[in-house]
Amino acid sequence: MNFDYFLTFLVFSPLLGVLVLSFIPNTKESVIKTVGFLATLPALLLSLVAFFQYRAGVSLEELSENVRWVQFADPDTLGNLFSINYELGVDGLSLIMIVLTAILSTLAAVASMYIKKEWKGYFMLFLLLEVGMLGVFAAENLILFFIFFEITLIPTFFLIGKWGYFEKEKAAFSFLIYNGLGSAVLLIVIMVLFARTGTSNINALASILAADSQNLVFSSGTKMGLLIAMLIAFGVKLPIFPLHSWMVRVHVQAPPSVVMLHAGILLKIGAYGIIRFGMGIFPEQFQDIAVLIAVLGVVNLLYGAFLALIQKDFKMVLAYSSISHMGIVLIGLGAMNEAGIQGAIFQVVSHGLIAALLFFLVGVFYERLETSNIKNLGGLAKGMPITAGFLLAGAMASLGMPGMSGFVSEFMAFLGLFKELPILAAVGALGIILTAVYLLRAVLGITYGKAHREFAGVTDIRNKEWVPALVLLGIIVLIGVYPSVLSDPLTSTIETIIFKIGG
Amino acid sequence: MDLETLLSYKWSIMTPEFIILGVATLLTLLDLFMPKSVNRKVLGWIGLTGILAAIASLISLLGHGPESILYDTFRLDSFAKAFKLLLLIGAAFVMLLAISYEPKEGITEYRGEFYYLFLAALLGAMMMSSSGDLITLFVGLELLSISSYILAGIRKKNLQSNEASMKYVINGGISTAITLFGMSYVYGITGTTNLLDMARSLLALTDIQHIYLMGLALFMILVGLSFKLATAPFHMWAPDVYQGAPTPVTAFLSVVSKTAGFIIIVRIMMVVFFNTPSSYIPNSMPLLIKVQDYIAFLAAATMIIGNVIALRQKNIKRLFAYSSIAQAGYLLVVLASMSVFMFDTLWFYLGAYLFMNLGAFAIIQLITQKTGSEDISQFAGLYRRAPILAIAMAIFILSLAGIPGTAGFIGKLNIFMGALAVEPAHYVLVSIMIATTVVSYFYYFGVMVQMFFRPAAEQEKIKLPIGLGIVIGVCAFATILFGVAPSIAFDFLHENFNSFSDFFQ
Amino acid sequence: MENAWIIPLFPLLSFLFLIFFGKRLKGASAYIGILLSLASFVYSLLVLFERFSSPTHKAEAVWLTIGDIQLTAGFEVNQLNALMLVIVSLVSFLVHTYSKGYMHGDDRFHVYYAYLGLFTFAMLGLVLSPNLLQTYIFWELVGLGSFLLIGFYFYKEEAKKAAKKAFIMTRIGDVGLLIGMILLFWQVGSFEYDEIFAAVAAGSISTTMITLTAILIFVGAVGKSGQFPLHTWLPDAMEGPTPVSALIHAATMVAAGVYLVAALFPLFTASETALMTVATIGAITAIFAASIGLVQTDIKRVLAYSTVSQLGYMMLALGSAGYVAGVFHLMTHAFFKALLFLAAGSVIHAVHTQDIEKMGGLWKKLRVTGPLFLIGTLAISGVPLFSGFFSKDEILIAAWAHGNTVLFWLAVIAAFFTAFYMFRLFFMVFSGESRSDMSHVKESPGVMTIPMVILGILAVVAGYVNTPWFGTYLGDWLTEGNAALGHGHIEGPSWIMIVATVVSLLGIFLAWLIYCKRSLSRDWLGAKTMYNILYNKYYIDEFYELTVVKVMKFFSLFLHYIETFLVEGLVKGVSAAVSGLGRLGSKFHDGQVQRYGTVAFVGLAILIVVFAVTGGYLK
Amino acid sequence: MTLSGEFLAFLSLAVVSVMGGVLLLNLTKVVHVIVALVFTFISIAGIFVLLSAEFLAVAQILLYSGAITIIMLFGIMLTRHDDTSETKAGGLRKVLLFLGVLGFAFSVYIGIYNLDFGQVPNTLHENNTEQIGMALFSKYIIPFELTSVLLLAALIGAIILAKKDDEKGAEKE
Amino acid sequence: MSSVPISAYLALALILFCIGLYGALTKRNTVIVLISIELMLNAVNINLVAFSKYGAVPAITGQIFALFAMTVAAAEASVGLAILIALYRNRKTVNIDEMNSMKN
Repeated sequence: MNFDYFLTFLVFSPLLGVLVLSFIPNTKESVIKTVGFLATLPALLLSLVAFFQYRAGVSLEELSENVRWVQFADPDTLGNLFSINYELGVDGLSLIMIVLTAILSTLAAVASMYIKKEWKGYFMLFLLLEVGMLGVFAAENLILFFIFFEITLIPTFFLIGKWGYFEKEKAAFSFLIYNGLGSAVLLIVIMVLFARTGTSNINALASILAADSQNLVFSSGTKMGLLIAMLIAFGVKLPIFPLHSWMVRVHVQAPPSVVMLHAGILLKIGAYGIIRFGMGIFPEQFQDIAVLIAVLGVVNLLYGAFLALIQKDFKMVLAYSSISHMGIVLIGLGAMNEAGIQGAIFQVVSHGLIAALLFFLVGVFYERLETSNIKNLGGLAKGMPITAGFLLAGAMASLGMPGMSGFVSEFMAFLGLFKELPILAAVGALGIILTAVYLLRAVLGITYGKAHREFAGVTDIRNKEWVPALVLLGIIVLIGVYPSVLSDPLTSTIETIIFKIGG
Repeated sequence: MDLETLLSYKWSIMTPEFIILGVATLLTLLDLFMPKSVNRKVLGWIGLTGILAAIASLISLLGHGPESILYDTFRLDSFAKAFKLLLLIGAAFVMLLAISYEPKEGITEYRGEFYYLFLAALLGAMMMSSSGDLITLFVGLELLSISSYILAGIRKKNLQSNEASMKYVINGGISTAITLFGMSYVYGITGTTNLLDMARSLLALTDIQHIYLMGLALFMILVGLSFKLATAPFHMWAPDVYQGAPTPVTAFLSVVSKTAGFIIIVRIMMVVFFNTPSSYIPNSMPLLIKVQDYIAFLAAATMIIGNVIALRQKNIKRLFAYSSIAQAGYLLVVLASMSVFMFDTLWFYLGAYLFMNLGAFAIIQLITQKTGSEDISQFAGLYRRAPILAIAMAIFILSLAGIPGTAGFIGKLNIFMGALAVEPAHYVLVSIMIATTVVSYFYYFGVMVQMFFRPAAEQEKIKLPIGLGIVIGVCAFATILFGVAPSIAFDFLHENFNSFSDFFQ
Repeated sequence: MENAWIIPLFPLLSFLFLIFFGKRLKGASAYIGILLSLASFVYSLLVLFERFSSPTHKAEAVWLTIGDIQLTAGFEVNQLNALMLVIVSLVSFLVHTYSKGYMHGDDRFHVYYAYLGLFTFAMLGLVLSPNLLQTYIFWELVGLGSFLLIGFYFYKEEAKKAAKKAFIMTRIGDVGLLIGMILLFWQVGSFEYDEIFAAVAAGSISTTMITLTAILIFVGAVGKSGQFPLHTWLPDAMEGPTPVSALIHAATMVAAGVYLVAALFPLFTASETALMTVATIGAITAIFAASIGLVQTDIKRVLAYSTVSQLGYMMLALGSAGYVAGVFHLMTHAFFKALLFLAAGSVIHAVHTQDIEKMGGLWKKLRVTGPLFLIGTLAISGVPLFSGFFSKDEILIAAWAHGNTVLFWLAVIAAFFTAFYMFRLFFMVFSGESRSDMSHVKESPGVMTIPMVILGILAVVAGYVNTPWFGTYLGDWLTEGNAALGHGHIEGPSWIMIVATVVSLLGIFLAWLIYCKRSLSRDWLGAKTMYNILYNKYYIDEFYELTVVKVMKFFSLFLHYIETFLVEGLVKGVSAAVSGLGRLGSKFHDGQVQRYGTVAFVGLAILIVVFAVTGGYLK
Repeated sequence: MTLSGEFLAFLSLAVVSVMGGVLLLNLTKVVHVIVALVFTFISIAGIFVLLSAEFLAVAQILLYSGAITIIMLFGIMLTRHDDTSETKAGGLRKVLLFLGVLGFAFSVYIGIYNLDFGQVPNTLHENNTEQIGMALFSKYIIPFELTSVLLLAALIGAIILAKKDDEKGAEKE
Repeated sequence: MSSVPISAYLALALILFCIGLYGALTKRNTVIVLISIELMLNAVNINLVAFSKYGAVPAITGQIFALFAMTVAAAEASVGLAILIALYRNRKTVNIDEMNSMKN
């Protein structure tokens, strides 16, 4: 926070790594990996600095940046309308997301040690992806948001398609088309807003629409249409049933380090978008469909859980578990009260960490055993006790064991929903049981029981692998034990939202 | 009219045209008298110099207000300047492509002719951009067309080239007839060929039958000219012709010729039909607005056809033919929405399209001329063989697909903005455009898959000729530049062309 | 007492230390665990003594802010909590000690102690919680500890299944608790016990809501305390190491359900329906589990069913407004059941089998374990002068006094069953001749016997803190200053005590006749079907397997088909349609130039005709 | 509309030209078709005369009836001498096209059948050629010059495309 | 007062245009196709000349337009024929529906 263009530097700092990498020959594997890892550090440091300064009471306002970028209309005739500015800025919510992104990126960079080929291209795309993700959360402007949003798309496509497993190309296309459609819908919404109001600044839009109680700028039907389109757009990302099938494929086929980021951050962009834009710009309409969202949340929760129950591949279990857990985000949002929204945000962060941890662990044992099929595994605790321990801890976090972040978020989301829609919430609570059922089935299937194979020569988690596992678990427990670390920075954001919905 | 009156006109505003004409003549003569042993490539470089000189002279003319010569048979307004600039830049790139064009069976015999026919076509296109007279526009259009017919067939020993040319000429003839048929009615009702005079007399039109006839003429002209744009319903020739024609010609057809088509269609539509009332009631809405939905329908059809059929293509040039049909569809959306941003949007998108498509064609030319095969699998493993080329191609493809960070994205954004800013907003059209854009990811990224994911059939490194190198480099740079800092283009536009306010003067 | 929060931290420290460094310590891990659990026991004792003289202490700090809501974390030392602290830390300490001998030689020794530490931490935290949320948090953590310890022998399929089952079954109950407490929260605006009680007392919550929330919370207790119908996990949980069974599945965790109901007693008493539910479920569980216990042949399973049954008793007590009776029985049961389990562990340690059919005649070989086991058996059977006698008596009186006649008689029958199957167990293990090779059997080492001795003493004397003869100290103290908990002692007709005594003696006599004297046939049940039903635990597991599990599987499959055919199918359909359209379109582009022109012209004609027809220009 | 000499002339010319057109569609021998079209072109020239466009009429006869017809004949001879141009049964397409043509013709006919701008006296027939020349070389000088480029381009194009390649094309044709 | 109304000329032009079009799109022989296109352009010329005399503003312009159209048509025809000859050398046919070496 000590210099101008702090956020710009924060967002684009990984590009430094891209620059350095372009001068390194592709053969020097360890150098490339080191550079790739180091390139994620500036963003991490800066985001942590910003986070702690904010916790110490420094205002986030002064981080905002606003530079004229492109003016579509002739300034002589239409003035400042129809211009898009390069506007970066953060509030508590986005700051947390940025910190999460930076942390997970660094850890995923460590986890990228399993990449076996084309390290240079991999890390360049990886860092580009990080830029996109950081930018998404720092953008103060819908179009800028969209630009960063799309920027995440392309590196991910390549990362999946080139470095993934057997059906990688199919998965990459599946990812591309679904997300392409999602972002297409989003683009329509953004452009309608932009073309009809002449601005794409989030705050300006919010105030224009807030002042538009007579529905002069948009008819109420249009507003609702826009909101629903937005939900569909972010619903693909989140993903909301039935827009999820791409995500399962990606989770199974992408390399673990990419899935860490994908499950950890990219899915969360959907939730972030719904909170930031859905609630932020269309608070009234959002209230009207809150019940729908909550119902969708419960459907997601149960649907994902039931399907996770019968999957044979652990990655599939985790993929459906992600769907299920994103249901909790929706449940929280559907509640439309402090507890619900806070729960949803907590769940976003928490699931990001937990999913990253679990997928990292999948990477750890897949690297050694070359399978993630539950049937072929078993007795992992014998050969790799520490990995198994982490896996168990991850599963516990995921199923909402108190003392870990999953519980806090789940609890708050349900707390919120029970206030508004107790019966629906009670149905949703079944999901808590199911989560335990499918996670234990899968995790115990892998770690406990008879070993189906010899573990001779298989080493347990070691060296660098400790870092992501320990750090992630540490943060998960920290949030679980001391949730204020997250809730304090969020206070003002949530207050603003609650104020908008008049609650 | 005597010589003095003739000389009194400010002929200097035609300098770019004169330069092109002069260079074309020069090339003709040189080609005729140069010994056969001399490599005709040098003519290409001279031609390129001529085009660059024309660009320079055009830029020096930017400051001028609207000027007209001989009852608007030549006029240099902002619209003309802005779009002529695109034509010239596009032509310069095509020239570079042509210089580096080395097909398998060779075109050495006709290389010289190639250059000056190409310049003649360019001259036609330039005239299309800066005339306010129907006759001049028509002659310019035909100059472009006829030169293109010949260019398409210039690989005369190649059956596909012959066929392409033949198909082009037949469809082109029909389109000319239809266009002209429409023009004849416009002339008949207004009694003049000067567009602005037409506009004035049309404004006073009250006879419903005349208006009806104007409507018919509108459709005839629109459909006739859609041949140049390769948009529905006159798009079907494009894949065959693009595939058969020599690659530089394909590039020319898909960029310069298409741009010229848009120029003439906008000129005629906006001046003539925008000023035609749609009913006998005074101050009724313009006829063009009334038929907006039809244009929107054509745009939608074009986008769907182009993008959907492109999915099945295995031939890279054919693929890009459908892609350029689709791109023309996007541009037609601009026409269908008719917002205040129309000219800006068209100009920017055509500019972006110029860079990205020509860049892509440069690479296509390089890859295909080597082996003679145009199958998409030729791109397999390009990343291994020539990483820079692969990345450049990726940039062009991303831009064509409208991914942020590239000029194509800003262009699309601009189109959406225009289509949604008008009342009533074109939600459906925009939705179709976006949906088909997503469909286009399939084939665009299919090329990416070939380049980056598939192993190469051969490991031989690719030698990059200087001409292509320049095209690829400049296009890639411009595609990124206008994607990252589009304000350069928009500020240029706002500063120099003054919102095209002199269009109706 | 201000520093009571330290008590759970000792075992937590043990857990953290052992999980990180235990591997290097190997066998020495035990000492850390034992020392730290001793520390918390000592501290608990101090707190208990302090509590005798000073009032309830409560301290809280904000844990999480949600808008205007502030959720707090803290601790509260009231009578119940202080008592529980001592019980838990004592049993925990004894089990820590005992385990050193029992688990000797296991290569995951330190992990075992770490888990024990985790469990003890959670259990102590649970009993210190001043609010429902915190209770829930530790409630779950206790479950985690239990899960980990049940699955300690992870490489055994049965252990894996048992751990999973335990976790899921209790989780079902937990969700009930969660729902109940959240609903209560939105009624009261707080999770604090005292605020809840205040709201209940002030009548600001509708009776329906009280009943609903109370029953939902009771569902949590049902899950944790192995009450019918969520009891099936508890016998299976015997797959864990026996000391664990003693600690978790006999003395502490399973009693947490009873503790929860006790802690929320004012809420339950506010709704007669809720109380009735608790009592009914308790009574049913008591008789139901006891009947199953009659025929089991696994030493630990018999004890497990007896635990279930005894927990049912406690619930019956609480449901009959017998707060003191419930808590009292909880305490005595903790001692004698822990004793029984440890003794059983000692037996298993000695004979390496759990099948009582293979035992017999061990009285002579296990000179310490045998008598201790007998003490435990006598206590649980309710033989006068042993602790169980007094507490069970209290329960029967409470049930009678509350007017639950049917439930009372059920409890009496259950008491008879208890005496019978416990002595059946005793006789089959210790009397007669051994039914398999027992030459190698040796008494357990001191580190195992000493904790048993301590528990043995307690199993005898613990009852005297609350007797109708010498004074109801415990009851008076527990209910002191809180009228909502009822009186320290409920007066009942004196014949109840006689009936109880007679019934238990009858059970013992019958068992003696059949299993020791063998004067009666062992096929006393006559009908084989009845035996089978009991032996197979009324086929409850099978029933669940057939219904819940099958339905869930079926539903999953159903959704799976929806996923593949509807969700994926739709996508595939759309993409197939698009590419089909593409194929059609490219087929149409067949190189026929005239077709191209025709399309263009027909297109023009259509446009023009449409324009002519719809344009409004034709008159 | 009274039956005047002009009308009779128009009618006969129109009938001949349409007849030529119809023959174009129905004749199968290519050469016959061309001959039929010559009639059409000539009668169109006649129509031009009726419309006071004498210069155009002459140009029409020279250009169409003369030049174009002749080069077409050359074309036919250069390619295949005795080719017949019977149409293959492209059933559906023809039906569609026919319907399209009908619709198109009908719609346009509605637009023109009673089109009347009122009679304005004009002097087109006086010094028609001179008038054309004046306009061509003053107002329309730019398109005129442009046309010369066009013709040049067409000329060169036609030459390079149609010319036999001496070196390699000797064995062909 | 002329005895022949402009609509008669226009109708004639329309008929010829349609015939030309129909011929261009159905005839198999490429030469005929090309000449049909010429017929279409000729029909347009009738239109232009008719308007030149009887149009809203009678002027020589129409005739000029027609003249240009004629020139262009001639150029187009010659180029078309040249292309046909080049094609014939390679393909040995003038049948339009045999030109289908490019399709998917």
